[in-house]
Amino acid sequence: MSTETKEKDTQAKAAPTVESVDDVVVRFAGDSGDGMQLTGTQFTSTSALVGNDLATLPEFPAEIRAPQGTLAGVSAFQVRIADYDIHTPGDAPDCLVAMNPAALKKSIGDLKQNGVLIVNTDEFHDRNLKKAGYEVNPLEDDSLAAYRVHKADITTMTFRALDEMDLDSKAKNRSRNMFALGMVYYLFSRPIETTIEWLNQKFAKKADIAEANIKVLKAGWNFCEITQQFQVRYEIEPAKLQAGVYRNIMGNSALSIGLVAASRRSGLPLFLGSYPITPASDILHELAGYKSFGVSTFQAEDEIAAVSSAIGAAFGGALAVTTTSGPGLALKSEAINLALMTELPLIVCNIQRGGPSTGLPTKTEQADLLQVMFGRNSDSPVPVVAASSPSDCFFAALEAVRLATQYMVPVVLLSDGYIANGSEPWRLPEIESLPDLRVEFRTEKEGFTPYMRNPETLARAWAIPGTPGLEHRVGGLEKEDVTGNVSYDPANHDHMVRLRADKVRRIANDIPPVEVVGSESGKVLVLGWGSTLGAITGAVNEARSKGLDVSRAHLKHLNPFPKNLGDVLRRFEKIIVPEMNLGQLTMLIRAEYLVDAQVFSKIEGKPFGRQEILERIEQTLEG
Amino acid sequence: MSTETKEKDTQAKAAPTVESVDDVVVRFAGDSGDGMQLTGTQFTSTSALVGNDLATLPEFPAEIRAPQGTLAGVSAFQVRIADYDIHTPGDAPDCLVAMNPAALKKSIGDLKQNGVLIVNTDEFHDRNLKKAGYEVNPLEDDSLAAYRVHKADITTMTFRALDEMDLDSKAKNRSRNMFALGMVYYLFSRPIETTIEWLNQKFAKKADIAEANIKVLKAGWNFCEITQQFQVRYEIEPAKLQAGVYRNIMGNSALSIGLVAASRRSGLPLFLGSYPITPASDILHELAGYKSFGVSTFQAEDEIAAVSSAIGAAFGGALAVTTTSGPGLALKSEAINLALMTELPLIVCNIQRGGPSTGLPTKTEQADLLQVMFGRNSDSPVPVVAASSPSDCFFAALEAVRLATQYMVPVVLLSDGYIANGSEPWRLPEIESLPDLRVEFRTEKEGFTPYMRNPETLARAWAIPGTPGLEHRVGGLEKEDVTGNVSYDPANHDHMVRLRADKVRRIANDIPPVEVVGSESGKVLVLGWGSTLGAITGAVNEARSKGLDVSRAHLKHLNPFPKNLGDVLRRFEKIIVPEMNLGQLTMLIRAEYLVDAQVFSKIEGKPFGRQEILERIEQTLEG
Amino acid sequence: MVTETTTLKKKDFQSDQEVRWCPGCGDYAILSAVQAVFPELGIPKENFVIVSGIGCSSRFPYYMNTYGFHTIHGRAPAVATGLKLTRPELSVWVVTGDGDGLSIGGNHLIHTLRRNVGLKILMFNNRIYGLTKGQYSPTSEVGKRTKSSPVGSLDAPFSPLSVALGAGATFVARSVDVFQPHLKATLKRAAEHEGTAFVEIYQNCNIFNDKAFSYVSDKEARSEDVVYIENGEPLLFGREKNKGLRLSDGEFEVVTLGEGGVTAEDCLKWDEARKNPALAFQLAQLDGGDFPTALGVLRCVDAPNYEQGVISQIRSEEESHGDATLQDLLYSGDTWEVG
Amino acid sequence: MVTETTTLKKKDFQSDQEVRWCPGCGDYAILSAVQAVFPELGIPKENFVIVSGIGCSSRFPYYMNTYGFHTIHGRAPAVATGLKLTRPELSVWVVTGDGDGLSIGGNHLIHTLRRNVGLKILMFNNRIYGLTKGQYSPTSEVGKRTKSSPVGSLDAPFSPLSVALGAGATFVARSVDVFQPHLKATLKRAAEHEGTAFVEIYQNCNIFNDKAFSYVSDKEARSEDVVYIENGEPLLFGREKNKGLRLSDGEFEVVTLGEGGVTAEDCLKWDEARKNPALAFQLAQLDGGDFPTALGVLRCVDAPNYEQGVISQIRSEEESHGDATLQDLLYSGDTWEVG
Ligand SMILES: Cc1ncc(C[n+]2csc(CCOP(=O)(O)OP(=O)(O)O)c2C)c(N)n1
Ligand SMILES: Cc1ncc(C[n+]2csc(CCOP(=O)(O)OP(=O)(O)O)c2C)c(N)n1
Ligand code: SF4
Ligand code: SF4
Ligand SMILES: [Mg+2]
Ligand SMILES: [Mg+2]
Repeated sequence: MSTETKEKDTQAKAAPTVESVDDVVVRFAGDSGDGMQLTGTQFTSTSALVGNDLATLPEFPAEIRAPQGTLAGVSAFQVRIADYDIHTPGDAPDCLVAMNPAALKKSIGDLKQNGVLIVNTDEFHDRNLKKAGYEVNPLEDDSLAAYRVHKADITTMTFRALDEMDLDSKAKNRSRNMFALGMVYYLFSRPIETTIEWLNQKFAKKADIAEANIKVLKAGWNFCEITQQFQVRYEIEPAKLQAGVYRNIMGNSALSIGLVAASRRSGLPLFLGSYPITPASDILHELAGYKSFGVSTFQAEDEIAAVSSAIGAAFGGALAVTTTSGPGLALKSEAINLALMTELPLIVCNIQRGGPSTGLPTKTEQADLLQVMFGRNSDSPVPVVAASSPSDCFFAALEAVRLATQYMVPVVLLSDGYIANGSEPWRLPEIESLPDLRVEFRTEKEGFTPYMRNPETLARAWAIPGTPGLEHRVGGLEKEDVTGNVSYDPANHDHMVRLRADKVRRIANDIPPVEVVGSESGKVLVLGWGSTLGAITGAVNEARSKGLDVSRAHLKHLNPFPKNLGDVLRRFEKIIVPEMNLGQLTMLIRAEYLVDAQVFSKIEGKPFGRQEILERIEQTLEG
Repeated sequence: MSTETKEKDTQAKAAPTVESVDDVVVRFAGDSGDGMQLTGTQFTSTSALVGNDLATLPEFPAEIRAPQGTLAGVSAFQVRIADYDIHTPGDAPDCLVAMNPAALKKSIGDLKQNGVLIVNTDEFHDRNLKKAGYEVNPLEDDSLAAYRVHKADITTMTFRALDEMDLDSKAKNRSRNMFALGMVYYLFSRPIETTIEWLNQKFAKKADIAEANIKVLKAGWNFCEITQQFQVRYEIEPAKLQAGVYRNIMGNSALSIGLVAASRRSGLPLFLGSYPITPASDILHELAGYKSFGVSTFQAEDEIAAVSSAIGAAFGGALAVTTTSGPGLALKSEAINLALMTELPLIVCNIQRGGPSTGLPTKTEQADLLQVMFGRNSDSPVPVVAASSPSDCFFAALEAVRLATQYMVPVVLLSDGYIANGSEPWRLPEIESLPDLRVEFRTEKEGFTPYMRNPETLARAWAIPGTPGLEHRVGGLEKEDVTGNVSYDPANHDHMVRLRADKVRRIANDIPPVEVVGSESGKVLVLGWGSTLGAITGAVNEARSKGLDVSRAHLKHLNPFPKNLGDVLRRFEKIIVPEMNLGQLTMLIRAEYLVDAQVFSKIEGKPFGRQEILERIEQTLEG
Repeated sequence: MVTETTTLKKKDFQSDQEVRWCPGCGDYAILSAVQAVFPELGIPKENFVIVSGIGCSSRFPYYMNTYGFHTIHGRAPAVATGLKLTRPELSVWVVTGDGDGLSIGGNHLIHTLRRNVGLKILMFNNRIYGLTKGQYSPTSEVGKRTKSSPVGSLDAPFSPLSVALGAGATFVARSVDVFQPHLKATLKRAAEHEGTAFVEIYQNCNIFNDKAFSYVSDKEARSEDVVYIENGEPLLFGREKNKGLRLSDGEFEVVTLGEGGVTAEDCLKWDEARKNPALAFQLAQLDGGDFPTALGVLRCVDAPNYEQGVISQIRSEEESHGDATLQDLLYSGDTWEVG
Repeated sequence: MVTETTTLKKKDFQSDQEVRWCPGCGDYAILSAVQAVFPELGIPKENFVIVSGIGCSSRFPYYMNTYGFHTIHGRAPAVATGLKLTRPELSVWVVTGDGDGLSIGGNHLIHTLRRNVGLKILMFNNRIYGLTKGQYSPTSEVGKRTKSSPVGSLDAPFSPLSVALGAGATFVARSVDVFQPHLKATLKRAAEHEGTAFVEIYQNCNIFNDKAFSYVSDKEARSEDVVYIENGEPLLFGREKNKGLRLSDGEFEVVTLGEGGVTAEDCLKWDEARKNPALAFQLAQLDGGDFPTALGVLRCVDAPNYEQGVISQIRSEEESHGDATLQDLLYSGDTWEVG
């Protein structure tokens, strides 16, 4: 955060100065029972309503309830707020709240030099220190000297604030996160009203719980004011965002709403066949709540049944979707080819996570690109669309539906754990601006054959059961073109394999060219796809502001590529492809365009930081 | 067939001349009830014993018993015999036996101009003509003028030959294929004794059936001799093959025997977990017959159970194998990653067939290369070995086992329907010449950790249940290197993803360089893999004998590539890659070496012909 | 435009595709029975859909002039479920084999049955894998020698009806390919059932497992060794209907009427709608040996139908938030304006 | 070197891994019971293998100091089958959940049961998906509101024991996480069974489905509403053992001893080894409602064991072609020599 001191409050002796900063990163970290996700979300909502731009990065433990106090049990929520347009939740926090030793241990390495550290001293007792693997209490040696440490007996003060309330100590204890939130609200000059309102609403039926939480929230704020904990307070002005109505949105939520929007715009009922898997399950949960939009969700017995049910629904004329993550996608691959062969529209959403095998289920990765491209028997190309940010999931969903229904083909939509659970403010689109996705089923008997095609898109006609006179059979055996009869004819097979590939290739005529941000040609191009957009944008902006000759381009369509991609790539001397994998897009680009693109891999289960990409740009320019 | 007329038999007036030819292609075609596979196999065995080199290509109908007389019901067997080293079953037959109109219709287009055509006129009645889609009887118009047509009332003559035998007419009818075989034996001057012996053996318990078949076989021969059907008879001298003991072998059989050999050479009991699927089922059948070699075969409930059971067996210390074809492989992909993550040896045999989806189950294709490379979630490289001919399946199996057990990794062995069912004479290796595959399990407690590694191969130790003191747990979650504990650590994950890739990459140090046949550099290189070897060899030999500047190289290892491959490729101006797919190896080569390799695709469910590759070479040299 | 269903004939359901089963295959008889029954169901032709997996039996849809889906191995119940949930007005029939339905597809089958999705599932049980040329199947008897079990298979077979009942099936029945009137009657009963109807059809594969069901279908056997279940009637069998099944200590025993004073009254009166499926389960287990084989409808109970539940949840949610627009959805949650 | 099995203690089976279930989870009790039973089985420690799928329950192997394999979702029975077929001397235990074992893994489960592979399968049934944070499972009751069924689930649940019996299981039993002595005794019985032993363990998930089994495990319920099965004994229950289960027209009814002259003799004497599994099936269906819930071993019959069959086929083939060498194999068939 770059600061600018304002002397706002000079009366009281030790009263803090208020600095205006443009950008701040806060991380709340604690035990999984400490309510850190909720605390972070509240801070986010409040900041959103204040008008900041923001981005969030939640981090869950792999266990449901990992043993209390352990490193494995740490739950954290990072949020970045700014008075300008930002792209990532930030590389390193300016402020860290550590509710116990394990949280401190796990996060302290990331905290910026001279950053603000708030710790709940009550939890720094021997047992907890041991669980976190501390030999000495870090609050008592000088290991934290590089930070502005604020020790607070948060638990003790919470109980004190609730002394007079008739609640069991478990309930009292549970509100201590509000104390921390109060402190952070004070530090960053945020209003506490939004949270008070939210608490009243949430605990409408448990007034005492609401009251306790509010009391503690205020106590946290007051504690700071009274003890003058902080020498400096910060202010972050509203961002100069484009005019409009905004809401804060997580990727999985945007994706769900996008599918419902596509259902409305296409006039097709939405059917989701799914089997729970991290980090895709929330889409199932959210869509299960949209029955009032005519959505049916089917929790199948496994992934194979999930995708198969969707294929059945597509045959029946529904907007058919299946959602999963890597291991589940592997199981669906045989059936996806059935949709491909029968030329039925199907949306396969793959929310990528760390692999291979069970891998790192709660961590992010973007290493399923080649799986979705090639993970099926024989030549079986499908269009692939990738979302690049939480709100972009909405648009990616609409685009996937457009391609699937217009071209009668299964389409893969790629997202990942980072954008699925991360959030950002989203300027809500006008409904009328959304694409018209209306679909017409074939009803005319005259001249109908099951594999007759639209000469432009090569899409076959969609004739659904219940239509008199169009009775026909489809299936996974090779089909004779036009008639749709089973055919073992050699020439027909060759024709059909090429036709299916051609159908996907032609989509290139129907998607926008890739845009270069920066100069149209030059020394270095940073090419990205998916959730690396934020970090790349940040890094390239910064590099360009330093005068470096670097541009960037970001792919939304991974198959087919935009038509101009080859031209774009050839205009740069060097191409860097940051990927959270060993170089999957890189391989595709190299094969297609014979350009010496180089991958910049990071496979750590967490997103790229702006800084590391910036450094790689600098190295590349030097090297 | 190039001919050289010898005046051997000039006494009898119309007695045929005998020509010595170096190479002849015969196709037996009939209804699936006509026993064409058996007929072809007999012709093959006899020719093998005569000492010819040979190659076969069976073609089955997709149905078990397709309706009699229809095109879909045609079963054919093509065999090429030669007095020199050949590589393919030939592009076009010199001689066609057509047992009914459908067989004629389906094959006549392939018969060489002026080729010998033998037809069973008895079957050319209206009903059959209609079933085959003939409006006029082709024997009665001049549509066959380009061929040397020999009409024979085969059915009638068969019954006549058996007039005095007390057999039902069904049994009599069934032996008519022997009449055709007798004719062809006469035409190509083959001895009939081998077949007589075989019939006596096969029908040892049904002497009358044996007798009937032998009678008819002789009747066919005699018919030719008496009626002087043919103006020319042919002779094919024994091939000058390398000294040794030979047997004729089909690919699936060679693969099965190769696995048993690997079991013996490694000292590990062989376990096969499989689920039947065309064209892989025969491996299950054959191995099920090798119980006396300690082989256990488990017919699982599906492909997932099949591969999973093999993984369990590998954990227990068996030589674990699973066999399948494309759609089954898709189902196995999730579990293969479990073997990858737990670093257990596993042999995955994929006998490719036409796809996508159910596709063309009985036809060949080589379009699963990218599936086996990338069809799993996340970065998950596995070694890939491809067999290039029926007998090479034996060696490919040994090589797959070597890599799997030495590197503790799942290995994919690729074969395809063409070589699986095709056959060739195989010079049997000396047992002692086979690689030593001995494996040592870890038993030493001292210093043991589950993911400790051989520093050279990076293989982890194989410590099997039942070993005191080495109790440990493995699984699909990311592992900490060395200790094998579950780890969510970012740096460890990055390390492990790269390590797993590195382990596979290092295999390049342990495999032979790719050999160039022809000049070491030049205008055109034909690069192949798998079952295209024969056609490419034939085409390149012919092109070189015409003085064209073309060489060839064939890959046995698809992952990793031999170390010298890049150098080899860069020494040629143009690279053609004939593939029975849309360009899968081509893509890998382009990405890896940035060379402008061009695919020559043929996706017709049948192997390349020599001629079409030759033409492509010529075009490339011109273009 | 709705086809006049009353005028439908058998041949309206015959497609123009050449039937490609082996001559003599039991599948022909089943095809013929289905083609005969469909016109009698009062359902418009365009509302029939046949969904199959992979196997000889699964080629069925090609020969029916209805909508059809020849899916992938084992997955037909799942594909059909998705179709039925979104298009409950369709009459969706699943055709599967003992391998397709019980081997690779066993899981989808049992889950479909427990959910009680309104599908009619016909399992052609030939106790062999036909299409892949003769390996033993999950219904093959122990000791069977096949291509993949050259010295005899070791796997104890499933009893398909027992599996179905164990999964909670609401309708289970058994018939035989060549028992045309019985088969047609059984198919009609299946068609009438609201939930999942599971019908096992003994089917002869004359190529790889000929005469597997001769103990039921042989001339002698069909009148002596089969108990034809009639709801509400005692379990009697034999040409003279002089034998019966009686319960003793909770288990069936074969009795002869007249002997030791046994009458038809002593034999169990069959109630296909019992709450507890245990007696149907017990009857399903009888298949050859000392006992007769039971054919007919073993169980038929009313139970909530899955797709109706799905639809009514949607309807009631639509009603309570009936006027929710896309605008509402998008602009829900905490929003703020930048202006 | 074989570990002295007689000296094994509970703590020999505790691994050094930190146990990561939620505090209060029923899995702890099951872990403790297993760790207590293993030393008593007379099996060398190195011969135990625990194979699991994915789910909270499936983390089990990490906490046991034995060989262990945490496989993938639903596939544990298949992995364990391959292991057991090749290493029959090992004691192989499968740990699975209601989702892992009955949803995605249902097919492997039923096939393992019908084959009668010598595995001990422990299904931790908490009627919920724990690890994925609370969706309904195939054993969740109709109407359950969860993350994925916000207005109530529609799917009729499986009765796991009925599914197992329908599949042909040779040993099925049921116990409860917190009934330690009962659980341990049941595990021992499972260990002694030659074929597949299937044990359903009611397990409390205090986070997502707390008190799901209070109708069995509550203080009052455990003595009043549970029938503890003892082989050879009549089915009696209640604190005073004054209630019983009697068969009437083939179905169970609850009777009170003394009322209307009913004695313990009238209640069904349990025989776990009956040939026909129908009565066990009927008993398995009783679970709450008007009937008591049955705990203990419902069925235990001798039947050919699969891996023994595999091994003996191999042995007998080895004996009859005993001296076959690799040379013989290679040089078999029609060979010819080129000189
Ligand atoms: C994924 C997959 N695995 C295996 C196969 C091969 N296959 C096709 S049908 C079949 C079994 C057929 O048996 P069944 O269902 O009894 O049908 P039937 O042919 O006897 O009617 C098998 C194993 C396949 N098509 N797909
Ligand atoms: C292929 C695959 N699909 C889905 C998942 C996600 N998943 C993990 S455990 C689980 C269900 C767990 O439920 P259960 O077996 O009842 O175990 P519990 O956690 O309740 O003990 C699911 C759906 C996965 N890991 N792999
Ligand atoms: S193989 Fe058997 S089941 Fe298949 S079509 Fe032929 S007779 Fe029928
Ligand atoms: S979520 Fe439930 S089942 Fe899983 S560990 Fe926690 S309490 Fe146990
Ligand atoms: Mg069958
Ligand atoms: Mg559970």
